[in-house]
Amino acid sequence: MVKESFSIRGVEFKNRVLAASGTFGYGDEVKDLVDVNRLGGICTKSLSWKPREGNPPRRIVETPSGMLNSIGLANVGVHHFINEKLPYLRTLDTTIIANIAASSVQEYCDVLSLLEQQEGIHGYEINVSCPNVTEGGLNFGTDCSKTEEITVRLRPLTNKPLIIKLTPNVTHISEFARAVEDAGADAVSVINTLIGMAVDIRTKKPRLSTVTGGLSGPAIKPIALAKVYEVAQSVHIPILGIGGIMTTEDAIEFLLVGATAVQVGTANFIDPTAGVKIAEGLRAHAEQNGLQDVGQLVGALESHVAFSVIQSWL
Amino acid sequence: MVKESFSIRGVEFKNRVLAASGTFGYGDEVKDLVDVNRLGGICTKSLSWKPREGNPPRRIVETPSGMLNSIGLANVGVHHFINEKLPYLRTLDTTIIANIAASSVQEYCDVLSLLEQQEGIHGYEINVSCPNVTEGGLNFGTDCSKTEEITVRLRPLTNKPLIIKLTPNVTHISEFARAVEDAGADAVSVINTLIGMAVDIRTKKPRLSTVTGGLSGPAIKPIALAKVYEVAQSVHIPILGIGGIMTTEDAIEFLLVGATAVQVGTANFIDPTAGVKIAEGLRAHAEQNGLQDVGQLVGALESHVAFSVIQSWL
Amino acid sequence: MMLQRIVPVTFREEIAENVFVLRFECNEIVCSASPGQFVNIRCGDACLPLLRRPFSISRVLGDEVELLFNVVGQGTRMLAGKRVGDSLDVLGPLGLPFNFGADFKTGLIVAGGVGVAPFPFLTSVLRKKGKRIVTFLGARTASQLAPTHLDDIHLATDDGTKGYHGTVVDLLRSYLDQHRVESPRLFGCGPTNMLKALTNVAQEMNIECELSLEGDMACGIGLCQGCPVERTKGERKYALVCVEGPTFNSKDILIP
Amino acid sequence: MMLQRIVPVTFREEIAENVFVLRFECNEIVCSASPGQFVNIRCGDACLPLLRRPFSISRVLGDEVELLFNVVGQGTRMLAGKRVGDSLDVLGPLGLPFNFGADFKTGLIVAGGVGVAPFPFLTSVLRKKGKRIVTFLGARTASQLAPTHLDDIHLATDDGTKGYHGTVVDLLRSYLDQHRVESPRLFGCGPTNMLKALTNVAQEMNIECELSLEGDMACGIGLCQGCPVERTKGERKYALVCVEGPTFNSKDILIP
Ligand SMILES: Cc1cc2nc3c(=O)[nH]c(=O)nc-3n(C[C@H](O)[C@H](O)[C@H](O)COP(=O)(O)OP(=O)(O)OC[C@H]3O[C@@H](n4cnc5c(N)ncnc54)[C@H](O)[C@@H]3O)c2cc1C
Ligand SMILES: Cc1cc2nc3c(=O)[nH]c(=O)nc-3n(C[C@H](O)[C@H](O)[C@H](O)COP(=O)(O)OP(=O)(O)OC[C@H]3O[C@@H](n4cnc5c(N)ncnc54)[C@H](O)[C@@H]3O)c2cc1C
Ligand SMILES: Cc1cc2nc3c(=O)[nH]c(=O)nc-3n(C[C@H](O)[C@H](O)[C@H](O)COP(=O)(O)O)c2cc1C
Ligand SMILES: Cc1cc2nc3c(=O)[nH]c(=O)nc-3n(C[C@H](O)[C@H](O)[C@H](O)COP(=O)(O)O)c2cc1C
Ligand code: FES
Ligand code: FES
Repeated sequence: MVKESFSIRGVEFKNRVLAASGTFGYGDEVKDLVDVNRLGGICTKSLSWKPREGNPPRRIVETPSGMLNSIGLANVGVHHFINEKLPYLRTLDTTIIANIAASSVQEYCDVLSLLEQQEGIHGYEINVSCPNVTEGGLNFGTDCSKTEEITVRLRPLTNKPLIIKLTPNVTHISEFARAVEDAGADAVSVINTLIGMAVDIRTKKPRLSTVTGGLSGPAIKPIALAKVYEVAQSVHIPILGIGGIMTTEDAIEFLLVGATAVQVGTANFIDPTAGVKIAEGLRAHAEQNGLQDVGQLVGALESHVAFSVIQSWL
Repeated sequence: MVKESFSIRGVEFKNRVLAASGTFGYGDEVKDLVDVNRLGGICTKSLSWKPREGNPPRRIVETPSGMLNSIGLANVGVHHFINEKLPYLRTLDTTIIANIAASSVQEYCDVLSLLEQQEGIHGYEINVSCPNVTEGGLNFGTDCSKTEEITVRLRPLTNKPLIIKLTPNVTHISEFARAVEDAGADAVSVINTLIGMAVDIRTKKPRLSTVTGGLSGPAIKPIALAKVYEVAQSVHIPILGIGGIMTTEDAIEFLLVGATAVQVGTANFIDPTAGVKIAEGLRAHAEQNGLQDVGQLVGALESHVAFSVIQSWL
Repeated sequence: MMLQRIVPVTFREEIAENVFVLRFECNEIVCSASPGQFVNIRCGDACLPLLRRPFSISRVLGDEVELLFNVVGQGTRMLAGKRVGDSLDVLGPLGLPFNFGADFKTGLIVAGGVGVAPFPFLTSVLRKKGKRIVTFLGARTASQLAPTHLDDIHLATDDGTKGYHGTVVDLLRSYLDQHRVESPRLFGCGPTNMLKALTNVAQEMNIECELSLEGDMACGIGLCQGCPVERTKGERKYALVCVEGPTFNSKDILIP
Repeated sequence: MMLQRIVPVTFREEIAENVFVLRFECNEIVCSASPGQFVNIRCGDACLPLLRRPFSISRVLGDEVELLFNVVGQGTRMLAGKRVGDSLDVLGPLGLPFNFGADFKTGLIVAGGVGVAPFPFLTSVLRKKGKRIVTFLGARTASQLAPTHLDDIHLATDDGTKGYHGTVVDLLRSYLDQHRVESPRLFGCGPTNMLKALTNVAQEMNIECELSLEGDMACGIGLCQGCPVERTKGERKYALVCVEGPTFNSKDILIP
């Protein structure tokens, strides 16, 4: 029997594959298609204090081996979530991570505090790729001190796992990872989407209503792997690797470079069973390779190149 | 007759499509296959003071709709270039841009000064995605003050176009663009490759000898477009748009978001005539749409969304 | 109930210019499908194209599901290249069907171009319910018309190469001017401009009208929130085309 | 002179387990090709796979170029799926040929697996020059051997299902132990380990040896600097496999 589980701050995940936030709804949309209990965990769509309508269409554009989205954090709001979505999630036998988005540090705190009073949530993932409305709309996630501040403020509010989801749209993601580690985060999720854009040359307009959007899917996998690798050299807390994971092989790449577990996002749109298949694939891979624990793959990259050399490749 | 040409600091380019540095050799490799005189210009492989052997194999990995490279700036060195490559380039009827890479600010200056004494070079493109060996190996291009310093130091050395090629691996590329504009650069090239990585799960080793490498090709086009758009909002000097351009339609997208011209990179590997085809495609597009000048496409994006909104898309 | 199945292609033919019919065998989808619903298909086996492509269920015949589609880009080009015996990764049936059980006597079907796709299925169901059906079918030019398995067909082409010379909604208007239709209900599918014009007709003449919308979908099953359409009323600003549509009462939504 | 041409596929067959032969018509490439050179082929028409794939020219027949290849991934799978009449975007002939004009009497050809690809072409040219040829062909197992259009063939399989039980280089050794070969020259192509072993044999027995290398290529024409192989001598550390190879004298390079 191969060990598949892992834990963060004492909370167990039955395997190392989670559904990524915003790509698996609230877990109830696909119950006909997939046994969600076979996932290691589910990260909910980002929750804000009030419901958010989201951006006007067009919200989705396909690109070579990727997609752009500009959903605008459309979500039912934390109150509706608690009343309408959480009861179903409580019936599940998998780990539920509430993902939180907000437009002020206070809103992060309010949403988390309210969720703390509920049963059935096992941990929090904090989406810092949000515009900081109180301070001019700049993204929290590209400002290291803001990202740190959010962590510092949230840490005392919960004893459950506090996972900070980092944006890749920064020069040195490891600085952000170190800052949140020092501030008490239990883990980091790496990466959220990359800023991208597409133009309709016939109408001469941006294809997305918001001009730019977030790029995800296989196209970004090489970038995501490099970011996870960079973070893995700098922190000791677990990393949840995300970005373009479609297959078991992709997931193994992330584990090897240092991810403790992975999240599957865009792949769910193409195959809602992708996460479950990858979890099974990881177990099978471990069995075939005589491993007792899927975790033996974590950070098992064999690399004899000094980290300082790796920037000098062009 | 549609006008195709444009100029930077008085130097004319016969059309708006250049071959990108490192993807078209020194122009002589493909003379059997393509009439290079039909390109708007050629950016040479990055030149350093001494020849560079480059990195050990493996240097190339294909990824979904993209490729990683870790060439290590392999190049013949500026002296050999002057003696062996420049004579051929001088016979061409297209604009020759010498791309310079270096591991110290002084080396940039030395290479440029030596090239200044030669006939047949029409301008310079400065590759700042290089490790700064004199100061601990950190990349020049991710340090805004270093990028600025290079520009400040090079500007007095030449009256020819000085183009700074920016790296996308930074939080706010427009800061870098503004800095080099203020320091006297005549144009910016946007973008160089994105840091990426791939792992061979069988050997558990990074696929590239240097662990990480530079991602290029269609996969990065949405990111490159967003970077060009961001830069176009912040500077007045011309932008050479680069990243994943394979077709005329791709090139038009870059012009619409604000690129004055484009460079074609990875596409040359698949079709060495790609640049010439795109140049012809741009002219045909202008004709079909009743434009007198291909330049009418530059910045012609119709967008009624405030720039401040565009960060809040997730 | 929606299903994800690997199914065999049983038929493929180009029936009009650039318009293809493709059938696959899937008893389970046949059994649970209703007119107006769609399937979401993986057109390639690698990640190009990355996302599934949605297609209305055009007919069901025995154990087979029939699609009718235009080749417009990479996904549909790959689909048109499938051969009998090839397998297809299908998710469906998805979305809400037309409200074909509503209280009306005459179904007025209005289709623009390949917007005709959902209507053979709707026609067969309405027939069974004993409804009268009048069908208005428009296209840019004669070679693009695909008037199959429909009842009482009236044709229109923008260039006048066949039938009425003008848009299909103009044809509908002139029909309604000349005929008294008993207890009508409109069913429309086609390009955005056509749907807008149709919505106007429905409003002016006070006829209930159901539209089948196309939206840009990443998932087709309510996971991505990528397919909003603006609502005219209610608390929420947007509805999701994939799970709250693709069929809507024209009064409930704002066509963009 | 290298050319970029769109050419028709004229023949395609699976000749051994997972080994395909494909021919296309291109008189111009036939006219300028020499044994050891390769062509670089765009296997799909979109950007998947993105890069061209290199293949040795295996034979030329009239106006046709023949390739011999293993299906190992997406590109070769797509190539194996081509049908007669399909068109192919080909760049070639590329690289430097074997030095078949050198001064020797007996060509000893040593091929591992699909490394046999360049040798039918070489054989036909050496024959015309009146050289003697002895061919050693190895594979993991019998079903993977493709011994066509070669002279004086000696087979080896790792599992002993056909011919000598062992590696093809061991077979070569035992042959050289037992036979006196007049003025020999080695030509090798195959997996890295085989090439290493062959280099050792060449050195020990002091026979000139030419190897055809495979490298990871982005362009195949000297643009990208992506295909280095370490040199044993000279000023420069690396040679480029695509333009300074793919054939090298075994003394000049270090097999990685
Ligand atoms: C519920 C639903 C049912 C549909 N039913 C049918 C049908 O029965 N028959 C049929 O021919 N088509 C139907 N469509 C449209 C069909 O899904 C698109 O034509 C198809 O996705 C195009 O894919 P492609 O890869 O060939 O084109 P792409 O390369 O993706 O795009 C080609 C062009 O089509 C546009 N386009 C791409 N995807 C969509 C989309 N989802 N909606 C609108 N425009 C798009 C692009 O902007 C582009 O201009 C339906 C769409 C929806 C949402
Ligand atoms: C000069 C030259 C001549 C060649 N001649 C032949 C030939 O005649 N017949 C033949 O069958 N093959 C030949 N090859 C190898 C052939 O090019 C690869 O098998 C092919 O590119 C694989 O493409 P793919 O998309 O099917 O596999 P991929 O999906 O790209 O890769 C599948 C596996 O093959 C490996 N691989 C991919 N590309 C190469 C490469 N260029 N070299 C080595 N390994 C690679 C990958 O690492 C992976 O393990 C030649 C290679 C070179 C450089
Ligand atoms: C349509 C869509 C919606 C998303 N919504 C959220 C969200 O609400 N909160 C969040 O933290 N991440 C969100 N993400 C980011 C994903 O969770 C994930 O980090 C990213 O897509 C990269 O992974 P992938 O390539 O596997 O999709 C969203 C991604 C997509 C494609
Ligand atoms: C193999 C390879 C080598 C490159 N070498 C250089 C270089 O020497 N100097 C430089 O400034 N950019 C270099 N680049 C970057 C390209 O010029 C270009 O900025 C980048 O590849 C993005 O464009 P593309 O997607 O069209 O390839 C190189 C790119 C590739 C793929
Ligand atoms: S297409 Fe994903 S929610 Fe509608
Ligand atoms: S493959 Fe590009 S230089 Fe050899």
